[in-house]
Amino acid sequence: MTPQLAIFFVLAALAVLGALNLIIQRHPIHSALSLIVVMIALAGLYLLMGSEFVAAVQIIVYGGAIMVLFVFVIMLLNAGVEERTNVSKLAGVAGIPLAVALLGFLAAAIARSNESAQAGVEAGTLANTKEISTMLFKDFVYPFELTSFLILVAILGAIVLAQREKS
Amino acid sequence: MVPTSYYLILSAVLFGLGVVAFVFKRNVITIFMSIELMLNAVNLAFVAFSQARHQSDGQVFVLFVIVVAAAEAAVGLGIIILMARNRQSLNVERVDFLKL
Amino acid sequence: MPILDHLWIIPLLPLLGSAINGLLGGKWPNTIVNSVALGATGLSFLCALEAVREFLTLSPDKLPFPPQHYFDWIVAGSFRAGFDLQIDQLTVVMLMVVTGVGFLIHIYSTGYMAHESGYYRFFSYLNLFMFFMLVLVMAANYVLLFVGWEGVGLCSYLLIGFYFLKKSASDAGKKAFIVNRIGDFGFMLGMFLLFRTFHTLDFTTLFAAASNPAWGHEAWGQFGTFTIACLLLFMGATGKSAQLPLYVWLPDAMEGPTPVSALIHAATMVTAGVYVVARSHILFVHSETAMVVVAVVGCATAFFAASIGLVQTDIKRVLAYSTVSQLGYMFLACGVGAFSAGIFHLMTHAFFKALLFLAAGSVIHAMGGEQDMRKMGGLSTKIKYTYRTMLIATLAIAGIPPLAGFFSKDAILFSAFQIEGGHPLYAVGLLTALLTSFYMFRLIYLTFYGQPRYDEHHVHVHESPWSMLGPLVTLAVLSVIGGWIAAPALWGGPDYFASFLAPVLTSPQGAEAVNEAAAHQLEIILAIVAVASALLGWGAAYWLYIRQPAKPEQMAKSMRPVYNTLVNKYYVDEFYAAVIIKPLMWISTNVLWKFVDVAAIDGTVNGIASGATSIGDTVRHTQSGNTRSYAVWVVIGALVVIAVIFFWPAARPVVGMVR
Amino acid sequence: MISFLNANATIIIYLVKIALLLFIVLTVNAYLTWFERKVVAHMQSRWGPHRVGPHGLLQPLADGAKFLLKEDPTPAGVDKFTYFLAPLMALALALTSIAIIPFGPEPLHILGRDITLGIADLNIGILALFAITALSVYGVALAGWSSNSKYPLLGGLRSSAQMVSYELSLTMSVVGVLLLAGSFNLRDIINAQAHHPERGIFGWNVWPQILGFFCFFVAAVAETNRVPFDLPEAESELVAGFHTEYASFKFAMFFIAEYTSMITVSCLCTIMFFGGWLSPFPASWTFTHYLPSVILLPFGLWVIWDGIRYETIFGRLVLPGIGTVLTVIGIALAIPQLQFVNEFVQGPFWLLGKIFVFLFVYVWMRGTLPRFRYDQLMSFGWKLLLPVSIANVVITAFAILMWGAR
Repeated sequence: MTPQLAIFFVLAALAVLGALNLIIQRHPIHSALSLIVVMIALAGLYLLMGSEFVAAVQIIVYGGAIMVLFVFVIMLLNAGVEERTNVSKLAGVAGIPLAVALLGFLAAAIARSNESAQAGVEAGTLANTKEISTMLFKDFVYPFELTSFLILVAILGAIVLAQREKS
Repeated sequence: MVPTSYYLILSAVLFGLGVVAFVFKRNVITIFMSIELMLNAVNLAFVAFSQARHQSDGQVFVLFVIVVAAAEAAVGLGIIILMARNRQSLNVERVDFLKL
Repeated sequence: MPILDHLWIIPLLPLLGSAINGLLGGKWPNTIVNSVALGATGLSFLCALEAVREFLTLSPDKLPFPPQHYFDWIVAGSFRAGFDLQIDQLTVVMLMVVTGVGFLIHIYSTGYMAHESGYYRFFSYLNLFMFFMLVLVMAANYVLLFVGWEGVGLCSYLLIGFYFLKKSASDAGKKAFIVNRIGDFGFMLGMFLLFRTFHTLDFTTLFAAASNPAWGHEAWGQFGTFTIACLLLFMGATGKSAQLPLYVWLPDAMEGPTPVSALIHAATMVTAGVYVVARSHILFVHSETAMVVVAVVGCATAFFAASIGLVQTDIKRVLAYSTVSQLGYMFLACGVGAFSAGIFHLMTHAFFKALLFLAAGSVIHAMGGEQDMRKMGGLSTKIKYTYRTMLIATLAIAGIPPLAGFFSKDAILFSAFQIEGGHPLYAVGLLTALLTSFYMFRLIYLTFYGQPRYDEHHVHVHESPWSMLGPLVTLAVLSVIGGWIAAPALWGGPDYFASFLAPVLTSPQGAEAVNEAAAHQLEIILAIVAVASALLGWGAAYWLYIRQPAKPEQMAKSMRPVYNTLVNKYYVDEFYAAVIIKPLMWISTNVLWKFVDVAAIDGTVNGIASGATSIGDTVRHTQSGNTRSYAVWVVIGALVVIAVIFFWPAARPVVGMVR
Repeated sequence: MISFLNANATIIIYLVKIALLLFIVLTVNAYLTWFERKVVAHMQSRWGPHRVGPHGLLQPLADGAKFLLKEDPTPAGVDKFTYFLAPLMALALALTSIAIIPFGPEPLHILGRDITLGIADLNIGILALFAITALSVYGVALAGWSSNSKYPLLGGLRSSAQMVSYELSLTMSVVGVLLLAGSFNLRDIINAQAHHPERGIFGWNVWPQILGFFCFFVAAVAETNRVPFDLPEAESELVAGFHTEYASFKFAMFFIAEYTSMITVSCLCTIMFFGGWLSPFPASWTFTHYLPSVILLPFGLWVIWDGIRYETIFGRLVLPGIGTVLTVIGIALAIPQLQFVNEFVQGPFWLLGKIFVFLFVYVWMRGTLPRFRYDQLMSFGWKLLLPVSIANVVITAFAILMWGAR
């Protein structure tokens, strides 16, 4: 039981509990909070794996921007507790089995996966920020530009969608 | 010293929970969050693999995923605001224009 | 700047004029429009003159002047068609005729069309025609020539249908276009065959290859490459130059404005066929059959059209048929190998036939649009200039020495007489000459002599403005002196025209056989005979239409069947209508339209549409509109994909998870 | 016992450091309020607090006691969990962010152990800081939402919108500095500014990054919801903004969080643009090392002199004591035998001095500037600040491409 393993289990438990809480909670704000917990836990895991940059970005973007946006929207719309309607029979019937099946498949796939997965991840083996950035701006420069374009489009789309049409 | 498979299993579990939330929640915003949850699970797998294989590109992809998630959140929340405005409800089961 | 290096200017100018007028001219006053049009044509005429001067003063070592390559138009595999213009003796003649006569007719049109609507449209078309005609005559390969060929066809269509509100006019336009298509089809096939044989369509290389003695001479009835190619080309020529059996469009083309008839349907475009035959004479001389066919068709057409012309009463139609018959003469010349004679007749004919049409136009103008000769008469005193010029033209076409027509026609008959087995051709040609002079003088007498047969109170006959008379006079002069260049040949001197064209055209084979003196004597005799026949025709016309004006009626009655046949143009149109048009109509209505289009195509399309509708109707029930159900479906899809990856490794590349 | 200590020395040292830092920060917070009130008061030509203790020096303690002892009502219909979570989050995050700030160049040698000044020395330091700031939005937003009342809700909405908007410019404006330093680590950033010791003050980032500095400072002020960007707690419009419904200690938490973040921002400004602990003078001017004593000595003497003339007995007892302490320190630093102490003090001295200046600027703005209107705030943030900061990035990158980093 090395300290890393201990930290891992703590964070993993945190993440799973957060995810569960996301489902259990009926008020969107609480779901959002639990999701934030999950994200922070994941960030911790990234740190544990030694990829600190991704961890920071995870918190800054996910925690600081996206989830804030969610919370903001929830506050803006003053979203209440979700009501328990049951229109979709299909979801009610097939939901759980499907999810279980999915989990089973994934677990099986991982269990069956080759030795590379069994090998340990020692923290900070690589992925210092410099390496990531060189890769991002050399090998993946076109995707990068595309994402910037995507962001632009998304901004415009959000504005167009959310603005009240002046009449 | 944490085996990669642990990370992968964790990410699988998170993904599954995301799917469950995706199917079972009725509030649009929450459903949207569950999508984000799934994305996060995938990110975890990415980082785990990239660390296990000593290749940075996994983390680069995580960055891409995050960017796309941000864009998606912007547009999606815009849509949600619109929907709330037009239907006075965030319950997806009340938003069924497509129903015949 | 030597214009020879910039030949493209010559065709480009009319194109510019056409573009300017066509695009902008709509709002402009007539003066601007016709100044643009005249400027364009006049300038290109001057350029052509300059080019010709430079060409003639070219030092012999530079000859033949190489084709000018401007840009590659089509390049596909070994096929290469460039925008190449060339100039040689033959081109020079055509160039002079086209630009010169064209310019004169432009001037004439300014007066003639002055009161018409669509003035700018008319001149735009006319300039466009000039452009295409110039491309046609200057082209250095068959493809470009064909561009010009089609272009002039288009312009002729546009101009015949100029009064497109008149049904007859638009019909005539369509007729011309369609009939020409038939010929062009042959022409294109000919081109393809030539390309397959010689792997090029550039004149220089192609003719160089063709004149290679390795290609044997194809005797009568032997259908080798040359024969087929030549016949196909000739098919195109018959279409464009209104020869049997495709001549039917030309008389109807008279629906267009008179200047158009003069320029396109008398002087230039219809002679394109002759030009092509002359241009590719190297191919023709290889094939006995082709030559004979050309000669016979030409001869037959000449007689046939002349005979129809005898009884026509519409002044322009008479001229139209005379045009057809004269073209027949040209082909006859080509057929007997006297290409230079053919081109010579082409030139002179351009002069006097243009003159005739313009004069006829002037007459119509004077009569206020009346075209029926039976409603004219006694105009000689009222419109003197028109009368005199037209008389000159008539004398010229009738072949009265020393006018242009005499020399050219005489040369043709002479060369026809000389080749072995040419006597029947000669005889028919002679007869045609007689008929020609007869119907031309008939036209003169009906129009200008006798008592006025029109209502003097309504029709105020007036002489045309100088803008119209000027060209008449000019052309009259040309029709007088146009032939003198060949005059020395008659009394033993060298034939300047033939020797001028010699570098391009080989002289007729038959000529070398007979010795000079005999040939000369024979020529004199033949000339006298020809003149005699012409005079005979004249006399007949005089006797019938001046002495006994009643006589023609009686003759018509006495020979009713013949007369009817002639009046109805041998029922050719009716024949075509019955044999070709009706079945075509039937097929297109009952098969193509009712069955293929309505039943098959529409059926398929509508069937697909309705099928889609029904499928949608059935499938749309899965669209419950409930997002959560959709979510479940998404999950199921994901599961399926994972399952495939999991249980079926072979499919991994397909689903993109390449390990 | 000793063995145990030796065994987990690192952990113990960390715990001690944390406790110490917490104590210092909280105290500074407390006295920051005093300082602020004093300064603002003098700007408005008032006396400010001067009843509790000499010059009101004990005012903060009194306030603290008040915060602790006051009744803490929980309004009806609040979302309990979130309502309690919000202030905790705010405070926790604010305090955490301090942990990343390094306070001095070389470590302290005690019992043969190197003790670095500053708790966590991450090599993504600045990023971590931003991560924490990013999260600190929740404190405000959740407080506003959870207290189930309209003013807080509006305040929360405003602040979350404002923080998200200004966080962009905040991050972008720093990029220039990062490009110059080539590292996220705060120590590296400072050392990069010490690249040319002889230049002294002119080696600092503030000169090449003047644009970036202004963007950063404005954005940071907005992040900390201070005047002129204090819309979330605009007294005049929304009673007290997001913490209207909070009383006593929960309110104190927000309060402390705010002041702590002020300190953090000041630290950041100092470190990234003003050379951190670097002396403004060229390294060769060693005589400037006596500056601390030169400042402390007269100040202490002045305090003594002022103390003995003070009205209250208490003041006459306390103030001279403080004065003497300061004077003694000043003298001690000047003694050649304690040279190494002086040397060690240099870094923290300059760092704290600069931080103090920035804190003063904060208070100064509070005393002078009017509040932005909401639309002005947004258009300013999006239409001016963000473009300028991005332009700054572009310019810097271009310059570095042209003439190299240094």
